[in-house]
Amino acid sequence: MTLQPAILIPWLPALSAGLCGLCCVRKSWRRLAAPLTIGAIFASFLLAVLVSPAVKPFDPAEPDLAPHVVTLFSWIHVGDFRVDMAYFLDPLTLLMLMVVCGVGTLVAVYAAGYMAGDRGYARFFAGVSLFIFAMTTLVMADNLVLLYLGWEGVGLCSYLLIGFYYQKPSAVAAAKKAFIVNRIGDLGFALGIFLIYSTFHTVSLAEVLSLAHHVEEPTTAHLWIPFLLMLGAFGKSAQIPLYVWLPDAMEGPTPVSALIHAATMVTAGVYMIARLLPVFELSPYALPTVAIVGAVTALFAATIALCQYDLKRIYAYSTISQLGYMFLGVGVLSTVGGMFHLFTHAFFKALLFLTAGSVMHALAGQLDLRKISGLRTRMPITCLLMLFGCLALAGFPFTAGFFSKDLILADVLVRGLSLHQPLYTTLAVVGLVTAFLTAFYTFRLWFRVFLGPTRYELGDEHHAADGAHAAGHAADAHDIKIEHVHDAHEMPWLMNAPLVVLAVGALFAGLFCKSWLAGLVTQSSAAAAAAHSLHAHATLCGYDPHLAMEFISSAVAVLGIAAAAYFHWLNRPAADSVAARYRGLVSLLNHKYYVDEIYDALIVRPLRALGGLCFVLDRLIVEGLVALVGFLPRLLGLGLQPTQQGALQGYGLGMAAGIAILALLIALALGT
Amino acid sequence: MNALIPLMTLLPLVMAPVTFALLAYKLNWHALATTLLTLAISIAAAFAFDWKHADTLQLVTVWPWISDFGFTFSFGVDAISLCLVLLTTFLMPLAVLGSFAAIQERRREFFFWLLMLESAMLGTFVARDLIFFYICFEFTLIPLFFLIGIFGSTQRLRAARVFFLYTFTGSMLTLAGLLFVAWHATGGSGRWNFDISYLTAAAQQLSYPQQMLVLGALLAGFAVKVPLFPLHTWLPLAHTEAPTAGSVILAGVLLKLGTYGLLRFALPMTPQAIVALAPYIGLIAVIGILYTALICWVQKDLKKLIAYSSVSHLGFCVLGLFALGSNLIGPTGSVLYMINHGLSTGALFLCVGMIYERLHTREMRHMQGLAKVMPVWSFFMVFFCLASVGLPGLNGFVGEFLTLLGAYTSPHTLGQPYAVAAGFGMIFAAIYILYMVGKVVFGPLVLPPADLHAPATTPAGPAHHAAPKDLNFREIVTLAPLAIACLALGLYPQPVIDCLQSPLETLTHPVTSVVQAQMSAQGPVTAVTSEEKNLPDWPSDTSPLANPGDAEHR
Amino acid sequence: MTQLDSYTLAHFLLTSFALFTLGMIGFLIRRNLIIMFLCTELMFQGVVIALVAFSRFHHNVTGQTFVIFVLTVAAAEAALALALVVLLFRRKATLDASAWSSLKG
Amino acid sequence: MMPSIFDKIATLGPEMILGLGACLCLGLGLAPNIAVRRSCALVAWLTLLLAFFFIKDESSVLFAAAGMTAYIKRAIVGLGLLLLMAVLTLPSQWTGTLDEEHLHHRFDPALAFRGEFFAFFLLSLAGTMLTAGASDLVWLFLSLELASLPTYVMIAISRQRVEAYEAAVKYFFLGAFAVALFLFGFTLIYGASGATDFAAIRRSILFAGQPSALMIVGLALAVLGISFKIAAFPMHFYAPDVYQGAAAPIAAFLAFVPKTAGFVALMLLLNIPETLPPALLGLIAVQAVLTMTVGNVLGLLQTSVKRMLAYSSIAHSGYMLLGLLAPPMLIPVAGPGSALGNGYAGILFYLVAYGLATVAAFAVIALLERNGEEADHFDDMAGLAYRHPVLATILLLSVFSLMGLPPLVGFAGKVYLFGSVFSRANVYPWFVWLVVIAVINSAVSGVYYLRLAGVCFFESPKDRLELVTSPTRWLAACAAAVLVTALGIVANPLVSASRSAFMPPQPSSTAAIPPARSAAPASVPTWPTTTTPQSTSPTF
Repeated sequence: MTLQPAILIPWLPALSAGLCGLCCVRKSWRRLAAPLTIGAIFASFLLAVLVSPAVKPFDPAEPDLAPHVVTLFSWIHVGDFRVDMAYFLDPLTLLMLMVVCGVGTLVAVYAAGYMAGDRGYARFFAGVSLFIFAMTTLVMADNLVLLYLGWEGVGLCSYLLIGFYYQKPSAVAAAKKAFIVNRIGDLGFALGIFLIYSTFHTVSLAEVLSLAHHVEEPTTAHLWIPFLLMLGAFGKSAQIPLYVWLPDAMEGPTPVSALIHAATMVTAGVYMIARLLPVFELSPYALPTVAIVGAVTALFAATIALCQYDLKRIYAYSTISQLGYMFLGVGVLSTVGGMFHLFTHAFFKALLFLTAGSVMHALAGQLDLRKISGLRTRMPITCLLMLFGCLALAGFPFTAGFFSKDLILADVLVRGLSLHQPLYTTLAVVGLVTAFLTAFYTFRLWFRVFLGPTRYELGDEHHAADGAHAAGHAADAHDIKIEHVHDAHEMPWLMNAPLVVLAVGALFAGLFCKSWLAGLVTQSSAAAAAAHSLHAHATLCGYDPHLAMEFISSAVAVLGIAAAAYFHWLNRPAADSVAARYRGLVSLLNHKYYVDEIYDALIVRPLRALGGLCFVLDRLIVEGLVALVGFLPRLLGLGLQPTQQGALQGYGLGMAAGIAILALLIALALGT
Repeated sequence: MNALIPLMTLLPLVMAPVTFALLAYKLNWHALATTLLTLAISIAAAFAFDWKHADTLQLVTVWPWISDFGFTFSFGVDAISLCLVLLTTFLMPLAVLGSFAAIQERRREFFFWLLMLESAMLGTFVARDLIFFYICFEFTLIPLFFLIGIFGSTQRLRAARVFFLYTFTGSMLTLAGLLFVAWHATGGSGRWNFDISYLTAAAQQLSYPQQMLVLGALLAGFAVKVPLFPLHTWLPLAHTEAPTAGSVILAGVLLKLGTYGLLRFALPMTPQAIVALAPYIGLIAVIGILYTALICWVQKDLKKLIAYSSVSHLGFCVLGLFALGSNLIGPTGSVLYMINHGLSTGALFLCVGMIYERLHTREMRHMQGLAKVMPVWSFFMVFFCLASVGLPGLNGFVGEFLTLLGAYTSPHTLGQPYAVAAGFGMIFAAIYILYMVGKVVFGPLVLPPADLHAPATTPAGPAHHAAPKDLNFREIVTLAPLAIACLALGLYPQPVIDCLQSPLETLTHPVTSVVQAQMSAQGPVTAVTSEEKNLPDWPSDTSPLANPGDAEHR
Repeated sequence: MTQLDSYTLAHFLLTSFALFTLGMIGFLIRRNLIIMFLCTELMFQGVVIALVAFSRFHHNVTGQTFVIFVLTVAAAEAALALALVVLLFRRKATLDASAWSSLKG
Repeated sequence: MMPSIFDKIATLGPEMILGLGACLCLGLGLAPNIAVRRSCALVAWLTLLLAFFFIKDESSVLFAAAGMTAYIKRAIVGLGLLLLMAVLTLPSQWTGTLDEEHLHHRFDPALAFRGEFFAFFLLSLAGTMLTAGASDLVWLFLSLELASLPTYVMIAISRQRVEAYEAAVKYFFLGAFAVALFLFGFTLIYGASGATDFAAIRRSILFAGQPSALMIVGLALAVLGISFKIAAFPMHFYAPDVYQGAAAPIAAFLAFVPKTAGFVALMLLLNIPETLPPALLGLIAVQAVLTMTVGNVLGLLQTSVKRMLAYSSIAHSGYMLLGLLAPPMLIPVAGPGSALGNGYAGILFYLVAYGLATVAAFAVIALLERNGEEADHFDDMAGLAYRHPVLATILLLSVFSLMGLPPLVGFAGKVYLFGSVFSRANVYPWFVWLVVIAVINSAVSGVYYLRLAGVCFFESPKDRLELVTSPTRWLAACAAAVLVTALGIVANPLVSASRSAFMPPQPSSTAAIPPARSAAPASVPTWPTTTTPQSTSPTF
C-alpha cells in the first residue's frame, strides 16, 4: 500500500471549498454545502486511516526520505533553494491528521444543524473546508515553506471565519486582530526559516532534522533558530505574549471556535515544536523557555478564566491554559505527554464548546453566566454531555484529561527530581495549582448553568441560530423558514450525535489510546530519547513518581470540584460574598489584567500616531524638501530679476560689468 | 519570425491615430481589439522565444534610424523583458475594458493616449539601443501627462505637472549618464555605438569614480520612476488624480520601468558602485517600506492608500534587486515581485475604479460594509488584497518571500537586519490592508450621502446613495483573468522562475564577481555562498556563544 | 618723418584706448539719447585711431581701408540713430533714455 | 593661384538676388497705387524662392568653411520663407483688394505701404548669408552690420505701439555699443597679426608659435561683442524687452537670423587659431554656463509668453555655446555613429532645430489676438486646446521640442551638442560637469515650458480670444510644427547636411582652412588607431 493516496487528503477539502464557493452563488444550492464539506473531510479521514499502514517510523539519525515523501510538483526552485509541493508522512503526521479530520468531521456535522437558516451557510462551509485544506497541508508539509503556507492559510481561514458575521463591527475587529497577531508570530517563523536556510542550505524537513541532529557544536546562528520558531509557535497557539487574539476569536460562530480555536489550529504550535524537536535541541535554553512559558501561560489563563462570565470566553481561556500544559509537556521533552494531551484536549474541548453552543442556540444567544441557572430540566442530554466534558477537562480520575495531564505533570516531576533542578519541580507545582483552578472554574460553570433554581433570560437574538441578525436588524426578508422558539429546548439529534461521540472520546480516549499514541509519537521525529533514561531512577519520597502523581492530581481534581460545588451550587451567596470582599481582584481578573488595554496603549496607539506623524512628515518635509530643491532655480531667478529693470543705462551698466568679470577671468587664465 | 517584436510595439502606435480619427461610437471596442491583437502578437512572440537559453537576445530586428549618430531602432528580447512585455500586454486590455463605463466624454483622446502609452512601454522593454530605450522611457511621460491632466479629478493640474517634472528632471540626468557611458565606450575612436550589449561590455572599463558618477545619474532617473523613499511624493498625487485605466497602467507597468532600468543598466554597467551603494539603497528601500506602510494606515482616501502601498511594495522590489553577491534569490524575487505587484495592484485599482463609478467617492468614511450589497465585488477585493499582502498560495507571497530570503542570505550587500526590518513591513502591510478591507468591505452597511456636497446635517439625515449594483458581466471578465493569474503564479511560479535564472545570471555576473573578489580579498572568512554546499563547516574551535567571527553577523 | 618715429605704437594705442573708454563711460552716464549716440561714435573713433596706428606699425594699408569701412558704417548708424531719435521724440517729447523703461521684469 | 575677386563675386549669387529684390521692393513701395505697393510682399517671397536656386556648393578656396556657407544659405532661405509667411497677415494684401479701414488697427507690414519692411527683411537675410561667406575680418564686420542694422528698423516699424519704439531704441543703442566692442576686438586682432584675412592671421599665429596676448584679448573682445547678436551672458539684457516689444513674427526673426549670423561669426573667429587657447576656452565655457542659467532661471518667473520665449532663446544660446567648445576633429572620422564629435555641426543642426520650434511658437502667438492687441499673457493662452486644438498642438510640439523631449528634433539637437562636448571630455575632464549643468538647466526649462503646455491644455478658456485671419501664418506655423516632428523622427538628412558642412569638399584644394592641419594639439593624447575601447579615460 503506497503513500500516493495521501496526496488527496489536502486537495479533497480544497475541492470542496471551491464547490462550496460556487454554492454561494445560488440560494437553491446553499443546502448542498454541508454534505459536500462533511463528505470531503470524512474522506480525508478515511484516506489517513487507509494510508496509515504504509507510514514508516522516521528517525532523524538516518534520513531515508523514500518511504515518507510524496511529491506533487516543484513549487519554487531558485539556485539551491529548493521548495516543492510535497508531503511528508510519519506517525506524528498521522496522529495529527486523525485529530484534524476526525474532530473536523464531527464539528461539520454539528455545524450543519447549528448554522441551518443562516444566509452565509455555503460561505461558512467553504471556509471550514479551506481551513481543513490549510491544516492538513500544514501537518503534512514536507518542507518548512509549505508548512509556512499552511501556517498562514489557517490564519487566513480563522480571519474569514471569525469575521463570518461581518455585519458586527466587533467580529470584524476580532478577525483583524487575530490575523495581525498571527502575522507577528508568522514573521518570527519566517525569520526562523531564513536562518535555517542560511545555516543548513535547505528547507526540507527531513534534511533539516538530520542536519540538526548531527550538529555537535551549535553556533550563535543555531542558538537563534529555536527562539525565532518559538515566536511563531506562541503566535499561533496563543501563548503569553501573543494570546490576546484567542478570547476575541469567540466572536465567530461556535463550531468555528470548537474546531479551529480549540481542537486544531491552536495546536499547530505544539505540533511544530514536536516536529522540529531536534532543531529545538540545538540550543540548551530553548526547551526550558518553552516549558516556562507554557506553565506561566497555563496559570495566568486559568486565573483569568476564574472570573469570566461569558461561557465561550471561559472556555477560550481554558484552551490557552491547556495549551500551556501541552507546551510544558513538550518543553520537558515529554512529547508523548504533550501530544497525548493535545489528542484528548481536542475531544473534550470541542465537546465543551459545542455544548456551550447548544446552550447559546437554545437561549437565543444568551451566554452570560449570571443570567442562566438550572437548565438541567430543560436540556438534560446537553447537561449530561457537558458534565462528561467538564470531568475530562478538570482531570477527574480515569477520564481522558486526567491521564494526559497527569502524564505531563509526572514527566515534569521526574525531570525535576532526576536532574535535581528546582525549576522543573516548581513547574510541576504550578501545574498542579493550575489543575486545581481548572477543575474549579470548569465546574463553577457547570454548576451555575445546570444546577440550582431554573431561571434564565433569553438572549437578544430573535433568530436563535443566526447571530447575523443580532446587529444588523436589516429588514431583509426571512427567506428561510424559522420557527420562533420562545423557550430553551433540547437540540435535535443531528447536533447531539457528534457530541455523544466526542463524549465517548473525552471519557475513554485516555485509557485505550495511550499506548497507541505513545507508539506513534516515539516512532516519529518527535521521539525524545533522553526522556526515557531519566525515568528509571527518580523517586518522590520513596514512591514511583508516576504513581504518586496520579494520586496527587486526582486528589487535586476532586478537591477543585468540591470547592466549586460548595461555592456555586450549594451556597451561592457565599460565592457572592467572597467575590464582594475581593472586589478589586475579581474586577482585575474579569478585565483580563487589562492586557488588551496595555497592548493597545503600548503598541497600537503609538504606531498609529507614528503613522499620522509620517503622513504629516511626508506632506511637509519630504514634499517640502523636494519642492525646495524645485524652488532653488526660482530663488536664483528672483535674485537676478533686478538686473532686468528696463532702463537702457541699466542694461549698459550690466553689459559693462559682465565684460569686466569675463575680462578678469581671461587675465586670470592668461596669468596662470 | 523576429518581425513580431517591432510589429507588436508599433501596432498600438499606428492604431492610436486611427482610433482617434474613428467616429466616437464603438471606439472602446476598437481600442480593445487593438490591445487584444497586441496581446496575441506578444503571445506568439512568447512561443517563438526559445525559453531554454533564455538569457540570449532573441527575436532581434535592427532598423537604421540616424546612422550618423549611431542611433538604431533595434528590437530584441530576453526572458526578463519578455515577461514584462507579457505583463504589459496582459494588463492593457483589462485597463481598456475597465474604462468602458468610466470615461464618457473626450473618449477619442483617452484611447489615443492610452494606446500611445502602451506602445511607449513596450518600446522601453524591447529596446536594445540605448537612445531608443531612452526615447521610449521619456515618451511614456506625455500620454500619462495628458491622461492625468485631462481625465483626472480635482487636483489634476498639479498632479500632472508634478508627475511630469519629477520624472523629466530625473531622466535628463540619466541621459547625461547614458551619454557618458556611450562616449566612454567609443574609447576615443569618435565612432559611437549605442547597442546595449556592446555598451555593457565596454562599461566594464569604467573606473570606480566614473562608475559612481554614472550610477548617480542612472539612480536619479530610475529612483524617481521606482519611487524610492524620498522621491515618492508624486505617486499618490498622480494615482488619486489619474483615471482608473491610468492608475492601473501607472501602478502595473510604469513603476516597473524604474526597476527594469536599474536591472538592465545599473547592475551590469556599474558593479563596483552598486556594491558600494547597495547597503545605502537597501536602507532607503527599507525605510520606504516601513514609512509608507505606516502612512497607508492613516489614509482617508482609498486610492491614495493603494498608491502608498505600491510605494511600499516597490521598496521590497528594490531590496531584492540589491540582494546580490551570493545567490540569485534576491533578483529572482525582485523580478517576480514586479510581475506580481503589477497584477495584484492593477486589479486593486480596477476594483476601486468600479466602486468610484458606482459611489463617485473615494473617501473611506463614506462607504462601509459593501459586502452586503456587492458580494462578488467583495470577493474579488478581498482576494486581491490578500494577494497584495503576500498570503502564501497567492502570487504576492512568492516574490516577497524570495526578496526577504535574498536580502537575508546576501550578507555582503545587504544582510539580516535589512530582512528583519523589511519583515516588519509584511506585518504593517497586513495591518493597513485589513484596516481598509475591514472598513470598506466588512462591517455594517454605510453608503455615501446621495449628494456629496449637500450639507450632511439635513433634518432627515443625508439621503443615502442608492444601493450600488454588483459587478456586471464585463467587470467580472475584467477581474477574472487577473484572479486566475494571481492564483496560478502563486501556486506554480516555477516556469517563470526557471526562465529568469539565466538572464539574471548574466546581468548580475559583474556584481557577483566584484563581491567574490572583495570577499576573497577580505581573507578566508567562509561566506554563505551558494556553490559551497557542504555540511555545517563552522570553525569548531571557539565555544558556541563567544564566536565573534562567524559569517552571518558581519 | 622722424617726428613720427619718436612716438611709439604705445602712445597711439593709449590715446585710442582712452577715447574708447571715454566713449563707453559717456554712453553709460549721459541720459540724453543723442549724447549717448555720440559717445558710441566716440568709441568708433577710438577704434579708428588704433586701426591707423596698427596699419602704420605693420606698414600695410589694410588697417586704413578698414577705417574707411568703419566710417561708412558709422555714418549709416548715425542716420539710423537720428531717425529713431526723431521717431521717439515725436512720441514722447523727451530725449531722456530713462523715459523708455516700461518693458521690464 | 590666388582666387580672383571675380570668382568670389560669382559665388555671391543668392546675396545679389536678395539685394536686387530689396531694391525692387523699395521701388515698388513708392508706387502711388495701393495694389502695387502691397505686391512687394509677393516680390519679396519670390526673390527668396529664386535665391534658393542660386545656392551652389562653393569650393572652400573662396570661403573660410565652404560647406558651412552653403548650409547656412539654405537654412536662411528656408526659414526666411517661413518667417516671411509668419510676418504677412492677410491674403488680400497679395492681391491688394482689401479696403483701407480694416487694416488700420492691426499690425500689418502692408501698413508700411512703402515696402521698406520687406527690403530690410531681405537685406538682413543677405547680410547673414554674407557672414557665412566671410573669409576676412572686414568682410565679417560689414556683413554683421548689414545683418543687424535693418533689424533695428524692422522692430521700430513692426507695430504702431510705444513698446515697439522702446524695443527699437534699446536694441539700437546696446547694439551700437556691442558693435564698437567687437570692432575694437577686430582691431586688436589685426594689430596682433598685421592682416585681416583669416588665413594670413593663422599663418602669423603659426609663425609665432602660439597666439600672442594681444591676439587673445582681441579675440575675447570680438567674442564678447558678437555675443550680443546671440544674446549670450553679458550681452543678453536687451533680449526680453526687445522680444516683448517687437511684434511676434519679428521676435521670431530676431530669435533666428541674428543668432545664426552671430554663431557663424563666432565659429569663423574661433577657428582662426589652431586650437582654442585655454583662456578663450574658459571664457566660452563660463559664458555658456552663465547664459544657460540666466536664461532658464529668469524664464521661470515670466507671465508674458513672448518674454518667456526670449529667455528661452537666451538659454538655447547657452546650449549652443557649448558646441563651440568642440571644434571639428582634425582628422574627420567617417562612418556610422561618428557625427557626435563635431560641435560646430551640432550648432548648425541646433540652429535649425531651435529656429523651427521658435518660429512655430511665435507664429501661434501672432495668430491669437484679444480685443485688437496681441494675446501675449499666459492667461490669454488658457484653454487654447478647447477652442483651437490645432494651434494648441502646434504650440505643444514646439514647446516639447524646445524642452528636448525625445521624438522631436530638439532632442536630437541636444544629444548632438552634449555628445560633442563629451567627445572632448578626455582632453578636458571637467567638460562632463558642463554637460551635467546643461542637463539640469534643460530640466529647469521643462518647468516653464510645461506651464505653458499645461495652461493651454488643462485650464478652462477665459475671455474672448479671436483668431487673426492669416492663412500664411497658419501655413508657417503648421509647416514649422510638421518639420519639427518630421526632422525629429527622420533626422538623418539634417544631420548629414550639418556634418558635411565641415567635411573637406571633394575637389581638394588649398583651402583657407587647410583640411589636413598640423598634428593634434600636444596636450591631446594621441588616439589609438584601433577602435576597440581600451581605457584611455583620464582618471578624475
